[in-house]
Amino acid sequence: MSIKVFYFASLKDHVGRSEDDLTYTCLLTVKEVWTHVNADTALPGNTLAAVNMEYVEFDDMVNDGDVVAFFPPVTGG
Amino acid sequence: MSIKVFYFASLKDHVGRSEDDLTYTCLLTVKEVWTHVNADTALPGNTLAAVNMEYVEFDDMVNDGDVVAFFPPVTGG
Amino acid sequence: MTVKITDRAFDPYQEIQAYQNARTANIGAAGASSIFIGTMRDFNDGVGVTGMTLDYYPGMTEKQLEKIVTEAQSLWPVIDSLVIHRVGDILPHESIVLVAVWSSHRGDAFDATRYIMEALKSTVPFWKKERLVTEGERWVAHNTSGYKAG
Amino acid sequence: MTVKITDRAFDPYQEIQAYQNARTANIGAAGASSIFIGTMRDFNDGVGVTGMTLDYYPGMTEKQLEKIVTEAQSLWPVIDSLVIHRVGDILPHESIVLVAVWSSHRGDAFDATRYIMEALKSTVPFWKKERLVTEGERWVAHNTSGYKAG
Repeated sequence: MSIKVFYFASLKDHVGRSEDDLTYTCLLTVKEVWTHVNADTALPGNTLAAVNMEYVEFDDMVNDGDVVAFFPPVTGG
Repeated sequence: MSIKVFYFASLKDHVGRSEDDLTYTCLLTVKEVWTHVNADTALPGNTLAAVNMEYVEFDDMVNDGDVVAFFPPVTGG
Repeated sequence: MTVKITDRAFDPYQEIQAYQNARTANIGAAGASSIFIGTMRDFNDGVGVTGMTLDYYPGMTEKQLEKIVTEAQSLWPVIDSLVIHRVGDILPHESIVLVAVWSSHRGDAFDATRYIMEALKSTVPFWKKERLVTEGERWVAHNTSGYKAG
Repeated sequence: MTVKITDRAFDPYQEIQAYQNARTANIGAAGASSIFIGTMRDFNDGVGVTGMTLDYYPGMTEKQLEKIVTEAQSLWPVIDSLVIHRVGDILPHESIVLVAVWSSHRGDAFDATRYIMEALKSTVPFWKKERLVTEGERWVAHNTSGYKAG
């Protein structure tokens, strides 16, 4: 399956990229998506995750074609 | 002593006057001021009272030269 | 802090902008502006209203308004505040009251604005008499609490 | 209900007036308008700030904003609401966010406005990076709660 991954704000600076493409054959959780594309970078503790622009938990499963986003706590307003 | 009395809004309509002048020799409470100038009109239960533009209780005393006001619940805003 | 009573129609947004423009020194510190505008509706308690007269107690009204704004400024770290209240004859869709509070943080601005509105509604001497579509005039009996439903 | 993201400076009062003018049918029912405006300050956490960049997640940001405004409109009897949020490069004293809620009663307008602001601050994907007078740039770490002191 094919997963698009985006990073925003300080997390984008932290991983040094704004996006990744992940192709994989097994079922994956959101957390495992991170691990596969950031083998050398631990997930910062306060990171938030979204799949297809809705908030998810890190043990939620992702599906083929999903867009996964990782970002720090929001600071708008 | 000399007391000026004002009425506002529906209470002005109720008593049929906007003001009274009361001259009296004894000490008076706010409630007694009402009774002296409105012998025939019972004080409506929700009436508010002010002396010199500050809210008072009906058993507070008035002094010579005070301005007493009676009015219904306020409805501004 | 400014408190104004006016017998003329006012545009709340123009008033706020004019007030801010006259106080540019404060603006850099005020991250939060909370504003409440009360507008005359064209119905009340199910009856059409064609106009309204707002009676007040000259002197006491200003004094009580200043008192509650001063209280709000002592309860929360307010940078500045503006309150304008209409009196006299009012038509539907005209502004009755404006409360604007500038603060560094939003919670303080919200709390102070709401405090001023509730205190104004319950303690400041204003009285509304409505002109009805159907049946002459009526004094509004009392204000309801803005913290409760309805 | 309207939600807008803009990368240009906006005048919140002009936006409100234009919005009201385009929706005159509603005005007679809206006795209460509650408005919150967040403005860029020229300092934060004791450090002078010369500017800011507001990053966002195009698509998700709009979706989450619409979601919280829809939630507010389901929780309180709101007649209409307008939310505008700035993105991109921002200078001190410029408006960052506008939330305006029109309702029949003030309590509902206050509650809905505050709900939208708190939900926006805690869940809508925006991120601030400040340009400091002293030491380059820094991402703002997190928003504080607007219901607590400070």
